[in-house]
Amino acid sequence: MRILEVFPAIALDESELYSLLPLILLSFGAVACLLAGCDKTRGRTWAFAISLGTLFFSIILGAYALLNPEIKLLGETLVFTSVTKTVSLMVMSFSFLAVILTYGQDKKEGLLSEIYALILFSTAGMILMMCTSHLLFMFIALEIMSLAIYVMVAMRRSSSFSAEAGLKYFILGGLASALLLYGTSLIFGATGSFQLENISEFLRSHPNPSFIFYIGLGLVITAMLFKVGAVPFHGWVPDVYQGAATNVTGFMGAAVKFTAFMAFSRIVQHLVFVEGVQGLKWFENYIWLVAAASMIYGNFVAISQTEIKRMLAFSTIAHTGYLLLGLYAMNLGDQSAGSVILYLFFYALSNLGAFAVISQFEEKNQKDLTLDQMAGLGLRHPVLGACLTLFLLSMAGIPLTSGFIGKYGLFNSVVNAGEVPLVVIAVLTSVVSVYYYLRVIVYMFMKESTAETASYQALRGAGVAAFISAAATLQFGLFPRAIIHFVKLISK
Amino acid sequence: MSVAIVILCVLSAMLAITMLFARNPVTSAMCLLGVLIMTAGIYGLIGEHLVATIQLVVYAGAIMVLFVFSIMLLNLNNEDTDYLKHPGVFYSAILLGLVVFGFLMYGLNEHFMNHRMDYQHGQFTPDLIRELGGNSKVLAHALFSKFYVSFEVISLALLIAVVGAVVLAKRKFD
Amino acid sequence: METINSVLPLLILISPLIGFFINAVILPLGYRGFAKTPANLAGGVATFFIGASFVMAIMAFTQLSGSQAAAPSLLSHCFEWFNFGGLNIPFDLRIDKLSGLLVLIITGIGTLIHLYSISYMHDEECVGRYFSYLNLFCFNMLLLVLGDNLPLLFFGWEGVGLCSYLLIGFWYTDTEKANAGKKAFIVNRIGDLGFLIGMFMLFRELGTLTLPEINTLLADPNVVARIAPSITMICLSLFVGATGKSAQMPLFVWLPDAMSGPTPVSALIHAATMVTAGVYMIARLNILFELSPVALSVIAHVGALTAIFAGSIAVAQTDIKKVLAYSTVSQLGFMFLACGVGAYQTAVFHLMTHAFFKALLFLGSGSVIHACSGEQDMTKMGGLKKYLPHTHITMLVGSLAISGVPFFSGFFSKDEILYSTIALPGGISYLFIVGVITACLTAFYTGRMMSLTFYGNERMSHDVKHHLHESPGLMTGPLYALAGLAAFGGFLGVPHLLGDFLGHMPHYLSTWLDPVVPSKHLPLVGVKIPLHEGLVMAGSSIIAVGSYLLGVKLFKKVFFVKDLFAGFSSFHKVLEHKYYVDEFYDLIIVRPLRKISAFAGGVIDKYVVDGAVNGIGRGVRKVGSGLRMAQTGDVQSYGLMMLGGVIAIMIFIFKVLN
Amino acid sequence: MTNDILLQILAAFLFTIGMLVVLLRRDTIMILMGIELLLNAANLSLVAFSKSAGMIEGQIQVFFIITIAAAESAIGLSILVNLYRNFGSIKTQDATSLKG
Amino acid sequence: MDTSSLLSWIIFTPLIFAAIILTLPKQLENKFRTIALVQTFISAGLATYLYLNFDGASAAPQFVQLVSWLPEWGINYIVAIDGLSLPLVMLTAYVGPVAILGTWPHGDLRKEKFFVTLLMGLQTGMYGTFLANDLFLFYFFWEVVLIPMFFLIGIWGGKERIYATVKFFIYTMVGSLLMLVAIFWLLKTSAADFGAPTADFISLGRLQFAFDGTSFTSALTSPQSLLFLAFALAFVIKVPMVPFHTWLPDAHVQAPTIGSFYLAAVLLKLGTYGLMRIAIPLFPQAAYYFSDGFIVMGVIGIIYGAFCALSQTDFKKLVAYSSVSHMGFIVVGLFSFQKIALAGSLYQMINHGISAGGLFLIVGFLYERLHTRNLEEFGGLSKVVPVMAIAFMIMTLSSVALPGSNGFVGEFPILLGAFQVHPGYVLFAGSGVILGAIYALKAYQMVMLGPKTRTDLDHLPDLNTKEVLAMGVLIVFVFGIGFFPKTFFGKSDATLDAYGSTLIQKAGLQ
Repeated sequence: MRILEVFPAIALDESELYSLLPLILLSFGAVACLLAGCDKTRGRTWAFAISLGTLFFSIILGAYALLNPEIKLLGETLVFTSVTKTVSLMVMSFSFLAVILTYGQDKKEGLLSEIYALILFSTAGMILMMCTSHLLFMFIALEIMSLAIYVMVAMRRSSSFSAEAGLKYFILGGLASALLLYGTSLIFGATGSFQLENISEFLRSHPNPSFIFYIGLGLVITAMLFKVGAVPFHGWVPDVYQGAATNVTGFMGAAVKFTAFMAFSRIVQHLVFVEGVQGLKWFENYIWLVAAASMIYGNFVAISQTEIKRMLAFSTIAHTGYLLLGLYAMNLGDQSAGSVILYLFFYALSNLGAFAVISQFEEKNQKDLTLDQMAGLGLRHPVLGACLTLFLLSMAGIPLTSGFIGKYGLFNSVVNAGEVPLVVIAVLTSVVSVYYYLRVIVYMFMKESTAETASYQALRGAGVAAFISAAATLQFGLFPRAIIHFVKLISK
Repeated sequence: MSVAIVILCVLSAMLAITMLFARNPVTSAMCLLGVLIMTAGIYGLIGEHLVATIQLVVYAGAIMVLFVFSIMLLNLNNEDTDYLKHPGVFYSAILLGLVVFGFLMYGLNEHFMNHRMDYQHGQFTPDLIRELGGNSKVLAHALFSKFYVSFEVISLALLIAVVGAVVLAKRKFD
Repeated sequence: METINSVLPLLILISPLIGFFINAVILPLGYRGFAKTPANLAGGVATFFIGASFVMAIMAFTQLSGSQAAAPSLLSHCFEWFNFGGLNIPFDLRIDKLSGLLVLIITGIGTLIHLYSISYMHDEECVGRYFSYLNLFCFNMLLLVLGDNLPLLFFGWEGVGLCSYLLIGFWYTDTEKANAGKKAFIVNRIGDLGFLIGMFMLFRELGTLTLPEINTLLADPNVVARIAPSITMICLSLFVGATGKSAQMPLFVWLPDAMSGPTPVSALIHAATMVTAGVYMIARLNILFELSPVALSVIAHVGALTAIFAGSIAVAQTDIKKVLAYSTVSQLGFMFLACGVGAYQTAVFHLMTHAFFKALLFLGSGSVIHACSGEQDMTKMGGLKKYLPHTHITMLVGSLAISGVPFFSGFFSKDEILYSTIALPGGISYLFIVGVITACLTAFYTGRMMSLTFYGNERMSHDVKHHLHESPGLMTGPLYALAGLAAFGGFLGVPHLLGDFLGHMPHYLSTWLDPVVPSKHLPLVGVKIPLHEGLVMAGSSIIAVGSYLLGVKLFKKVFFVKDLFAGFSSFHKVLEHKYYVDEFYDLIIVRPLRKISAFAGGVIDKYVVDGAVNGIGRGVRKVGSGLRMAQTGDVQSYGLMMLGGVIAIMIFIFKVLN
Repeated sequence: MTNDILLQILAAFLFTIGMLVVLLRRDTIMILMGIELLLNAANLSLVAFSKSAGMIEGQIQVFFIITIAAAESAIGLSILVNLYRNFGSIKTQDATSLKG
Repeated sequence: MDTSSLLSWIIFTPLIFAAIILTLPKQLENKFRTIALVQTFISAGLATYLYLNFDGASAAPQFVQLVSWLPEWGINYIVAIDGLSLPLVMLTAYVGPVAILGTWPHGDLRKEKFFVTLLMGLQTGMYGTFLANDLFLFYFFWEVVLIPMFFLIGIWGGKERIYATVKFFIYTMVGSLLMLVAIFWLLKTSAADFGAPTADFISLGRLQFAFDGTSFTSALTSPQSLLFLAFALAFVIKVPMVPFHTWLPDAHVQAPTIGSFYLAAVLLKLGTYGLMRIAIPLFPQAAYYFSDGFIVMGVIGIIYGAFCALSQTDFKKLVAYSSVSHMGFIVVGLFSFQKIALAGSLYQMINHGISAGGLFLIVGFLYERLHTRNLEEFGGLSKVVPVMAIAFMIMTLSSVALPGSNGFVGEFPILLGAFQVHPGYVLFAGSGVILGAIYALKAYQMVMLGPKTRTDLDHLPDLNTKEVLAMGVLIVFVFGIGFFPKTFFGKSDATLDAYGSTLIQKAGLQ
């Protein structure tokens, strides 16, 4: 038997090329940024321009790729369905905003021009991670994404907080990826495949697989839960959010969370929500528990925070809880997938915007913005104050904002799935969340500004980013029909 | 099963334990190196020569050097005994580790008792590999045909590593 | 009974309202402020409009008397007030023979009192306000009388309460007076609640609140049989309303305090018209009340009790207006006694005569007070006869009338009441005794009042004496007019016994009222057993004259009964303090109310209800800061947390197998 | 008792030890080594499984994993250097300024 | 004029003006109130036009406008008006100018632009809530109303404003989020019944929910009850019904005058309107099953609120508690399932809006002039400010429900109707009438009557023209409604009649 029969040479056809093109573009753009960064004086500006352009064009390409039919590369290592293409588009748009947000922030925080390259790299990693259904390839993509993020987090080199955050994130992340890896290998050992589809096929044919499959699945789920920052794997979230430069935090809060959750939902859909496998019921219960715990823990601890980035970090844990709720509903109801994507998208938008606003009031190397420093900010800078208010209300799920639409859709699908008690928990905890979101607004608008009130650092980029995401938040809050329709379409 | 493998397994296990409890980072680094080399040996013994080589080259060659180098750089050869400061934490962690290990053992046992024949076995029986021209050739072909995307993507990881290392460790700020 | 659609009732009702508007809105706007309106102008306007409605009332009266029908009535349908969901209440005004009579009384006496007020209030400030209130009162009172359904009646009922509140508190800068007004309003409110409940029950049983419909329905025995069980409750709750408005036990406490208002107000509101509203209401609904003997006997007893109770208090008062106030209460008690024994006509009769002589007395006392420059204490008067001749004459007539001296108006009505207490089937004998005692008490304290005021030696201080003067004609004129009424008003209701002597003079009033307030029993009088009636008549007149003279004679020198009989002093003290009723109410109602409200507002709401809410919030925050401790900042503690999660999931997995 | 089960046991054991190292040792560099050990354990089990199943996916992926491990250790060590610059120590208990 | 989009015009006119205001420069800020006044007048004009074109003979929703909004979720922008919402919309429209005139700033302006913008947003929210005929839309506006009020209290409020406003917001959120869950449930059911989810009231009205009244637990756990309670909770918090009322005194006391005016005049009505529009008709059996409990709570509220009011020395708190007491009547009326009482409740909503609003304006006037709300510090004012005294007296009378004032028109039918079915409760509710008189007169006397307690009162300015106008409008309504309720509410009769009969029939009373 000739070896070339076993391993025939691979040729990409046009449509496959098109769907890979954004990735390629991103990688080249990243390299270009690295090169442009060598310019001592205007390196940052160059890198900024290049990365912005790259993202812009890759978004266009990605949108164009939507027209192509579904494509499975290399035996389903990479799957370009309408869903994966859409979510990669969303992620790229987040990166786009993040790049804008970084511009100006980088000089202030002494971030090197490489950060733009890293953003592009991590974006590429994210896209891969969401597009693959191959566990080990997912691990590789995850690593690419995470390595870039580790660097970005630790990048404020003159700030000890940044270094500490980087260390924490790295250690725990390494542990998590190791868990993922070992879990993968156990799953492989139990089912003989890395492909999610094949594994679920296998499970359908073998309703009670071997015990190590469950262990492996447990480890994998643990790793993913860590990445999305759910209780009890949330330890890194507040510290890292606080220690990283605010633009990086915004990027993480939006893109990383989005990606990790997408990948997680893919895994869960294929490995947990399988008909007829008795043992998996326990994993659903586990997700139920984690969801409840995240909602309660996140909201309750956020209440006792006095620093806003940290507070948002805890609130993000709570939002993870809500998302897990939607995820849990996926196997019960059908339209949950769409609503989860919507919620993630809206939440990420407002999150990014919030950090964009915050970044404009921070001194260099500042750990965080305390509430006292926010006293009277809204009255001093009405527009930014209004934007932040909008974002906070959106996270709290008050109408007029996209967050309300997202929350509505999510809870609605969960109730349709018949999971009322969990929704009641979610609702009650979100009352708690309303309290601490309001507290920020109260400080901004209802307290007189004092001596220690933060001063406004003119950051054009951050302002633009905040404005864009505010506009989007309002737009999707009032006229969400188009996007809802679109998501419904693709999630079919 | 060959005696050599058993010996290697036992040795690497002991080395690992030593690594866990060694006071001095350098010692632990050496133990880790030993473990890695033992693993390479095991790979070799079960006939995965290419993997064994890579293991030796990359791990033992590159990574461990990096470690030792940075230990020296930051002269970290002072003793680290802080982990014994809180015996409660220590023993509970050990206990938890044992629990995990127990679970794994249970699982593996259960797997190899009942389930090892569950799935369709691959085509690459040793004689097929031999027919195709040996382990290395097969893997090389596979790497560049079926898995080329992964191969390409890995380059991103390395690039990031380079950039990151530079960015973070560069002494002079601009 | 047939109905003539006419605009007269509406005009009668509206005209004082117009006056009110002119005085309350237009003139102040014109003169930039209440205080600046000239007194005579305000008074003139007010008097003109009430006078106008008096004229129209006479027209209506003649129209009624002119018609051949058995029970003619003028109806003006203004508009639909309430009309939805089966509740239909038109804004209808009806003048029938009963309401016609009362309209006459109200507008007539009202006009006189307006006239009187012009000069009495001349020196006050904000006279415009005063007259506007007065007109508003007339409007409400007329509405009460004219209203063709209970809600309208209630409208007027509450309206007069409001006006009495406003007028009692006219001198509001004095907290005492303001409080008196508040007390009046609130006590009335208690009664009104009873009235409301009565209305609700009536509606529940009959499905209508329009008086003619109620009467027609009640004429149907089936209906009566159906609603029989609840009739007593209905009547009693309506009667609660009456006790509130007409100052009967136990709600009479507001009336004496109400005397702190201007004297003409006391004359108009608290003697002649408003306080008799309860009597009017019962007379109106006599058919309903007839159906419940229990309620009737309750009414009779309450009336009798109030009569003697208030009368005894009046004996010990020194404030001239207080004396009159308590006598009013006791006279009202008489009226209710009459109602209770079923002699509604008699009650109305006494209502009328009482309106005459009590208004007269009040106005007279007003003139006296006016003369004594605001002094109300009789112990500081005396011997005013020669200073105030006109006032003396007229008040003498009034006092004789109230005491029931023969051939004065009071004689006829009171006599009829006393007689009906024994001669009627519904009559209960011992109530007669009570009535008699009250009668002689009345005569006694009236005599006392007269002697303390007009006779005996002069006790007023020097400068008061210096200012003494007879009131101007604008005040004495009404006095004389009322005196005339008080003297001869009684001849409208001559009992047959006397009527026979006086050339077969009929009982005008009873014939007039018969169609509206059927007299079931009066034919007994003088026809079957003249002897009884004669005895009663003679006895009562003797008692009246005797005790009146006694009162006059005894108190030439002394002020109090206790000065004559030492043993009497302890009880006299009780009388002076009005049986400590106010103190009693303060103890059992007012104080607990304050305590409860303080407890509710200060303790329960703040600490229990709100405390729970804030407690939840605080609890959440506590839990939060507790959980916060988990975030130690040490990487490996986070790692251990993760390990814990892993173990947890593995335990879950372990469940998979078993 | 065959090769692959033995190797699986060894892998599991190394994995446990690696986890313990990561969780117990307060020295950051030790923790990095622990992570390496973990990855190595994963590799081992992967190869063993794939071998015993007569496949080559496992081995192929191991290449990538090893590369990733190299990259990761590079990043980790540079972060460590950075930490050392900022704190003058690489003990985890010293870097706990972010908490609560 | 094409009336198909009239309602949308009514809803969004304030918003348009808000946009205009936002674009204007800060230099013009002393003109902003005038602009707001113009806006309120325009809204009032539109409302009048609506009223004139409203067909009182039909019980069906009119001026229906349907714009497809989120068809995927079965959610549409449906606005329509019928006899239930007409009076409330008119109320909102007509108190607009009153609010602006009555609270015209005396001193310097604080963040005027923001303030006026919020006022307009508030109006939009209120119109929307009353006009929405789609559950989602209703909830949307219901929540939107919170935000401006939150800022109004929080920025321009008194000393404890932050505590008060956060409490107000959170308290309302608790209720409305549970309502949200119930809404999801409704949508699910509608999707199950009609094939596609719909949220418009008419089709929701056709839904049937299982209800088992055999035992209390079975009744409590049957879906209809759960849904009903979820909705009812949200609404009674807004009403507010004892014991969920404690946010109200705080909010009222801390809010600026216009805030408490709108709070009393319109916002509280959102709760009762919700009960009347959603909670009771959609779940009639459950509502009827629990009606006794609600009536008892309402009666307790009447008496308890009155007692609390009686013990207050803070004028504004007193009025706030009186609101609690008066809203109790509405609850009693609504849950007595009796046509007359239902009508009375609707009237009482309007009347309480007018009287309580007027009282709060009075408080505001006094506070503007004397900078205190403590009753003991007033006294003997009516000589100094007679016009205010008259206005105050009239408002007091209206709030003690004297016949001829609008208060009577509200309370009399409620009590009369409720008495037909629950005589016992009404006896207690009636005692609220007495207590009402006590505290109202107490307040009036402490402010206006008695001797002057302070020397600085002598040249206290009386109401100026604007304030007189504001009070004048209210007074016109007080007596107009008091004497001619038919004229004002006649157009609601058909709707009320149909509403009542369907309700009674659905609740299984006949």
